Amino acid sequence: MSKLDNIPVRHQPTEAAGRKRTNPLAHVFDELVKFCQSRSMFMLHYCTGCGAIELPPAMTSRFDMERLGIQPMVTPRQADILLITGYVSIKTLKRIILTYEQMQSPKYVIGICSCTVNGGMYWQSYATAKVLKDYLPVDVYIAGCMPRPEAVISGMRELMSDIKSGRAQNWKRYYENYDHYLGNQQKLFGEDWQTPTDIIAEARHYGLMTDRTLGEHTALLEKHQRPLEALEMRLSAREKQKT
Amino acid sequence: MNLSELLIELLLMPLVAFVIGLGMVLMMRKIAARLGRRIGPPLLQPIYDIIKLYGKRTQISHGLIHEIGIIMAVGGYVAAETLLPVPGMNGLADKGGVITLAYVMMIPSLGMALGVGQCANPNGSIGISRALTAMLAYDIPFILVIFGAAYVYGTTNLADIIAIQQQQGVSGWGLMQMPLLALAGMLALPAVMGKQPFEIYIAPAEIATGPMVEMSGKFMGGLFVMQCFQLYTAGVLYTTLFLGGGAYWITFLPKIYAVVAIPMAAAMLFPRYRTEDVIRLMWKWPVLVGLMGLAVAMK
Amino acid sequence: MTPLDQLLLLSALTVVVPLFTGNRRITGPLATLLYTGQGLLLLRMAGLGYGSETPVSSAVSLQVLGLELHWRFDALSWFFALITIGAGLLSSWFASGEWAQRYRDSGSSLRLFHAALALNVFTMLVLLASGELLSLFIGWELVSWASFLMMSLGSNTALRYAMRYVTYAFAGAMAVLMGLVLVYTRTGSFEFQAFRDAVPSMDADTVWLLFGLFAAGFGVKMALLPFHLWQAKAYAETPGPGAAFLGAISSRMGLFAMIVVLVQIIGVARLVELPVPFTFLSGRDLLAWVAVFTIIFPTFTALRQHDARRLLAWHGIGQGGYMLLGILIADDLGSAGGLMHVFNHATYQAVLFMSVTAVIHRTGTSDLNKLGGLVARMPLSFLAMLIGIIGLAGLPPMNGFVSKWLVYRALILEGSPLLFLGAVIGTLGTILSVYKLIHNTFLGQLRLEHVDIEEAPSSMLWPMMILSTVVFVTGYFPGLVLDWIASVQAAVGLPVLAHHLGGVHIDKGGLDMIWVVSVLLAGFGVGALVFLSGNRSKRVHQLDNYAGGHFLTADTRYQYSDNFYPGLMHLIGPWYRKSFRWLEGGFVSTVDTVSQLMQGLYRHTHPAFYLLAVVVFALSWVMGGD
Amino acid sequence: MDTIIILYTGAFGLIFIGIAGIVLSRHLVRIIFAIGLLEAGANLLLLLATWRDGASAPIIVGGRVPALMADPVPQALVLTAIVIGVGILALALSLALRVQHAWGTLDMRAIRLRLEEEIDDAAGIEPPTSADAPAPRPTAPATREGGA
Amino acid sequence: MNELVLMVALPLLTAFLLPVIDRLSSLAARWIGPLVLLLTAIIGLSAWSQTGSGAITIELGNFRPPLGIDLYVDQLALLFALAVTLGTLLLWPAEGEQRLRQSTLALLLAGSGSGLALSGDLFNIYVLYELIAVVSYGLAASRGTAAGQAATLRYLIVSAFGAALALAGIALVYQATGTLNLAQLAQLAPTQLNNGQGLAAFVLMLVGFGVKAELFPVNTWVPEVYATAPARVAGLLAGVVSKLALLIIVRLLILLFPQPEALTVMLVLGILGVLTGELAAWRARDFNRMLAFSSIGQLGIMFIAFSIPGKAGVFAGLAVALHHLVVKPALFLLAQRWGGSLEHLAGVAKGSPLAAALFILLALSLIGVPPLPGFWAKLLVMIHLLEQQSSLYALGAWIIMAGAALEANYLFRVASSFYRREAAATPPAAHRTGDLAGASLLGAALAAAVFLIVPLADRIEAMAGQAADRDHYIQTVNPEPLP
Repeated sequence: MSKLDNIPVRHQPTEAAGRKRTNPLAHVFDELVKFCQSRSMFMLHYCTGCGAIELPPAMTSRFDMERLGIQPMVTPRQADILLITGYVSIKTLKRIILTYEQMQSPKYVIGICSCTVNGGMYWQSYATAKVLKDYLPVDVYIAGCMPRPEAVISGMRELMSDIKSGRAQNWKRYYENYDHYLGNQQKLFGEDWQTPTDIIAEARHYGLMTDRTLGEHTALLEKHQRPLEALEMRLSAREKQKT
Repeated sequence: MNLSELLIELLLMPLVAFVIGLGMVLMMRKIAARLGRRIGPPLLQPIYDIIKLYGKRTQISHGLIHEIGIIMAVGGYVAAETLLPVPGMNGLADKGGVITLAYVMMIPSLGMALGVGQCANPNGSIGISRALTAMLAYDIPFILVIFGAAYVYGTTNLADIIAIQQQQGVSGWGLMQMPLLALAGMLALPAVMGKQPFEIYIAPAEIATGPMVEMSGKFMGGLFVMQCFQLYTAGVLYTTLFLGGGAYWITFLPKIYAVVAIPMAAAMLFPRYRTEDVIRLMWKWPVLVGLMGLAVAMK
Repeated sequence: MTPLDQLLLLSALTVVVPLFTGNRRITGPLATLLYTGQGLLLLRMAGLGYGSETPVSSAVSLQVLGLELHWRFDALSWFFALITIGAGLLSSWFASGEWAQRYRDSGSSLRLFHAALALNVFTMLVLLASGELLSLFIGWELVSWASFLMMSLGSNTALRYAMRYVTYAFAGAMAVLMGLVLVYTRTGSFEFQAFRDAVPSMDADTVWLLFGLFAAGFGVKMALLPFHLWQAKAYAETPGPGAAFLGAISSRMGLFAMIVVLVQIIGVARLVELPVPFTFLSGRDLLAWVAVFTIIFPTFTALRQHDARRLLAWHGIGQGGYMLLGILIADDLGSAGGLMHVFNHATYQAVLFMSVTAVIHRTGTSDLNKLGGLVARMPLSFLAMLIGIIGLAGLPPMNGFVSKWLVYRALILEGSPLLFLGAVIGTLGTILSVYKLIHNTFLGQLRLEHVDIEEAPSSMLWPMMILSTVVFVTGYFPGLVLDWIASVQAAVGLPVLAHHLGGVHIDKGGLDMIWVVSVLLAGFGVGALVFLSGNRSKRVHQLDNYAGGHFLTADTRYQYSDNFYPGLMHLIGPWYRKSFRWLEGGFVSTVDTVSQLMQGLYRHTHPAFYLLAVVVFALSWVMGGD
Repeated sequence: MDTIIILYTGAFGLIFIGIAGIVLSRHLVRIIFAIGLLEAGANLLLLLATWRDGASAPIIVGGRVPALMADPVPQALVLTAIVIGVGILALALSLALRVQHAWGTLDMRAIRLRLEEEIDDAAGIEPPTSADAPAPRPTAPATREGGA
Repeated sequence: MNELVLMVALPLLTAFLLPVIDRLSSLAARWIGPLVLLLTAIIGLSAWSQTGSGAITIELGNFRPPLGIDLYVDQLALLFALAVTLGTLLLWPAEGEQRLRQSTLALLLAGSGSGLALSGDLFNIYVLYELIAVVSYGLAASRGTAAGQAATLRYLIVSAFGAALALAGIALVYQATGTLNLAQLAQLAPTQLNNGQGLAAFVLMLVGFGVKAELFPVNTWVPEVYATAPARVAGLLAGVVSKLALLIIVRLLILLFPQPEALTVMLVLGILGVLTGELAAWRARDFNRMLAFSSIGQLGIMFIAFSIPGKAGVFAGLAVALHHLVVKPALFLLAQRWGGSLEHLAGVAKGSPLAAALFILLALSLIGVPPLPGFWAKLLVMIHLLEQQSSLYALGAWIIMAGAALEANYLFRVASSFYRREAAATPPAAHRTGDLAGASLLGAALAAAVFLIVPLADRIEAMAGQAADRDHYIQTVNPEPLP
């Protein structure tokens, strides 16, 4: 499906996200927020495989990630980073995508272990998704089987500097190229694949719609997806009939 | 005191409380880290966290009540701080008193509970159920302590309580006057603050941080702010009741930090208590000590 | 024709009118109008006699069996009458629109409902107006049977519990009657004044006896422990607006009578002088402890309910304990707290029952396990319930806080830590329980079958909103109610509370709700500012929710409702021994056994009574000593 | 003097025997006879009320007034009472006969049980027995017990 | 004034002539009974308005008492005579095939009842009492069922036993005083009867006459007979006949037996009656027996009330008795169709709302709910009981209270079952117009009494004052002193 040399480690900001703010104060504020984002990373470790075993040492007294402001969090709502630590079976991948979509942007994905890069030792398994970035935009890959805690922290620092400098914008690519990602997902899960999250609406909400957001795959999705609109408060049932 | 001074005080008090509370959060995390032989977060970590959370692009809301809940959680404590006298500022201490304070302190919990309820996530509801149960557990010794103090000092006005204690120097402190009640309060304090080992209600791996499960971005940030206030309020209230409050910030600050630090450091070493064990513990020892203290104090 | 006569006449008219208008739609509005008229008359009376020393008396008086019956209104009666008529007005309003239609369509008699409601109001006014012990008793009985009528309008279950009520109530009434007659034989009169004059000369045993009889008799209506079993279920099963009315005021009639007899006539000071044998408690302490246990046990029973109406009704019992506790403290603060709680409780309990009724009206159930998420569809009902539960839990800024504060403050001043602790335990239990109520009803997941329901109709919303406003405003400016309370205290002979619009000023820690609430609102403002400083939030559907990676679908029930406090119940669950039910059951089976014995006497093969007769005959012969 | 004591003893004895008879017998006819005895005792008592030893009948024959006359009133009364008593006894016996015809027993206990059952049946009340009771009681008492 | 004798004589005469009239015209036979009763009632009423507050005595055959037999007519006696007549009229039991016999019996009952109420002679009382007893046997067995006859037989045994005891009592009285005229006895009582013998006589007569008055140990017949007899007959026995017997006892008590022990005996038996009656009623499972036991309890209250010494007791007792006199027959009229298991009454209010409402009204009054007359009666009893300052009387008061609470429970258990939503499997038939009209009439009287309570109370008080005044009785009759 994808070639190995396509691993996106660094990304240039895409055009849609690159709107400039002219107010210098706002600029300072943006910088501050970016700085804080880089110094406070809540990670959700989706412990799919062996790589998970390297995380506890990274968090406890030997390496202590908290001194870098990195904390584990348990729900996607609170997390900034999604850590995928090992091979991703197809069944797991559905959950990963759901979890990713429930995370709050700006959000980042780190693939740990070779399995997330190219399938690793499971490269010929019928049951695993080989290349994670086909389904989600991955910000940092930390290869190795398994990478040592030092390598994990090094990868984290990489991401931190990316965030601080504003280069880590991969979460926007998911909205901008939704059709591409959805297509890959549909190939794997079948045509009736959908998640509760309405990505297209979110893309609109963030102003991240591009011509690549919608396409044949999203058309397929919209055929059977009934978007879950928020249950707004209302006083009578008539409003609903109007819409 | 004229009105403008009062208004300034009312503005300043929550602000001061927030800043001190940030320090307390940091201190707590540092203590936890040090006890685990870690370095712990940097100095400004609480601020980083809060700013980051408010700066998130996505702010998932489950409805109006979700938002109002967070507003109540923060706003309730902002109001509570004005009832709590600190050196140089009495705020509304004479308008409410300690009973009012104790009840105003429940408003944020109620707000949070409402917000969590609106999230429609059972993990959150379970967390609230546990938090409220824990409140039932620790409020009984806590209220006993408050009663004892108010009775012994003969007033519910916190400013008066401070004045009474300071007239007699250290020997006039509540700690000296009613050591048993002070001990009971100290025993209940970790539970009041909802920190280890009494944080079963957030049980991250079990119920995914309970009440916070659907809290993201500024919602989470609001809860972080609330936590600062919570620690501050507990510390200052205990200091006011038993450690003579503070005439000067220079003596006041060490006291309140110590009040938070000492029980925390001890409590951090215990494994987490189950909900019913929280009740069992709180209804047993602090209440027993508190009742004995009352018996002594009222004699 | 004094104003009191006009009031009673209009009230009687309100009973009669629904009987004529019948099941027509006009009945409800007409009754509401008449209640408004009563309210206006009552307010007019306030200008005439309220607050002054002399009560407004009725022109009617009777002389039966040489006993004089007369009626009058003083500030105490006026205060309770205000609540009664207010509750009647709003309940009737609530019951006049769509609810009435539904009620009628279900085959029930609207005529009977409105007549019963009006009869309740009327009999309560008669009771409140009673001028001496006999008319007090007559009013008492009338109220009991009127509320029996109201309760039995519901389902078969309602009928069963109404039956239980009437058993308790009548037994209580008999105790009261016994007390009255004892008083009469001591004083030769039913007048309050004669009784009051005779109390100092009575010996302790007599006062104990009277105290026990009156406290138990009036306590039944108030559902004091251990006579509380009837109330919750009976109220809960009453048709919605009726439940709101009964829950608001009906059992407070017990408190009224208790104030009249125990506080106004016997006097708390006399109760303090009564020692309980073998303890260091006094009669007053005994009753205060009964009040405290009445707070605790029913509240924690409420915690276990999974029917919204029963939950509320059990709380209604518990709240009664605060009122009695406050009044028994008998200083200016405590009694003001107790009296004010009557008003406050009426307002928030009514609004809570109305809100629950609105939910039932829309969803058809009050089972807390079958609801959830209704805030999205019934936001105003939610608001009403929110205000109600904050009041019920006694948190600022609602009025329930003020009255509880007064009671707490008085307990601190008096130095009763255990009573204080008991009261606080009750409050904490209430908080737990009301959160469960609002969570399981309005928060959490909206069920699929409730997606299309609407907000309650305006005929229901208006009374709810009005009451909510009252709950809030009297919490913000408690002085409004405290004015009335002060007059009541003066009329009853209690020390009068010095107060101002915001609360009370005491040297050693007073309360100013205007400041507290203002600062709370300002705090919310600050909170809102802080909140709005973040990015704009985006609303999501309830199924877009964290479930550990699980895909939630529309038919997934993702709600936490049953056994809401498992940790607590794990610990205290075994303490629910149903002791009172056991006690009641034991009493009933004792009666059953004895009555079986008695029937056995009549069923005997050989009427062995001949033997008895012979024995009596022989005995009398010997006794005569021929 | 002795006579009157004997008479009184007789009267009270009759009353006592009557009562004992009513209380102790189970057979209806015996009970009815006992009632007869009781009434006789009561009548005798009434007669004795103004009994004077050696008095003659209160009949004035030829203007000669006897020195000691018996009081005529009780005698008249007793006559009435005897008539009433006989009537009632007759009624009782006829009722007993009817009951005997209908239920075939004169045993008081059996009658009472049967009566209870009939009343319950007529009222539609289930007998207070368990559904798992071994066997229902035969409804008609087959035995004709309690012969004289 | 002598037409009052007609009150006794006319029904008796008609009763004896009835078979003859039936031969002539069966229509006349059907109507003559009620008509005669109506006539006697009119006579009584006119006499009522004439007598005013005074009492008179009628010497039969113009023989002066004690030789002659006299009728003593005061308001109380007249009221009860009227009550018997009107009660019989209202509860006219004649129906069906046995119409003729029952008409005869009812007329006999009315006549002898009036006679009993008016009688001023002890032996006369005994004879009339026995007459009533025989009539009541006939009426009680008039359903013709074996159960009815068996119950009547058991009733008869108790009754005969009682009669014999009463006769023994009369013997004792006569032995002590040598007269049977009540007025003369009243004169002699303080000296001759104020001793053990008098007490024994009283107890014997109490037990003897108590059989009809449902006095505690000799009331075992009550549930059986009321359950098997026609409901109207039961109403007659419970409502009217029992009060007559009670009246006799009270008369005797006032006139003949001044000793306090007599009151005590009556009080104790009354208390036991309330206890057993109310408790047994609490457990009753059918309508008739519930009413029967409840009536035992009510009679117990009357005994307690009459045991209060002096006018107060008579006043209180009369109030209760009159109230019961109205309520119980009405309830038994309702029982005409509702007799049977209480379970069958579930949901009957839908079919017969008026009857259900009537039942509630009657029940409310029976348990003493203000402002219904039952309350005032009960209040009066309570007040006077507690005024005695004696623990036994106080016990009586407590027992009455407890009994009322029990009564409220069982009566309203029934009343609320009327309004249950699901109906019983076999709902009872609707009431006949006659029954319902009778019950409504009594109910209306009860309701009217609520508003007339003040004059009624005064009237009863006056009546009680008159009845309780022994000297007044003696002076009215003014018997010749005994030779």
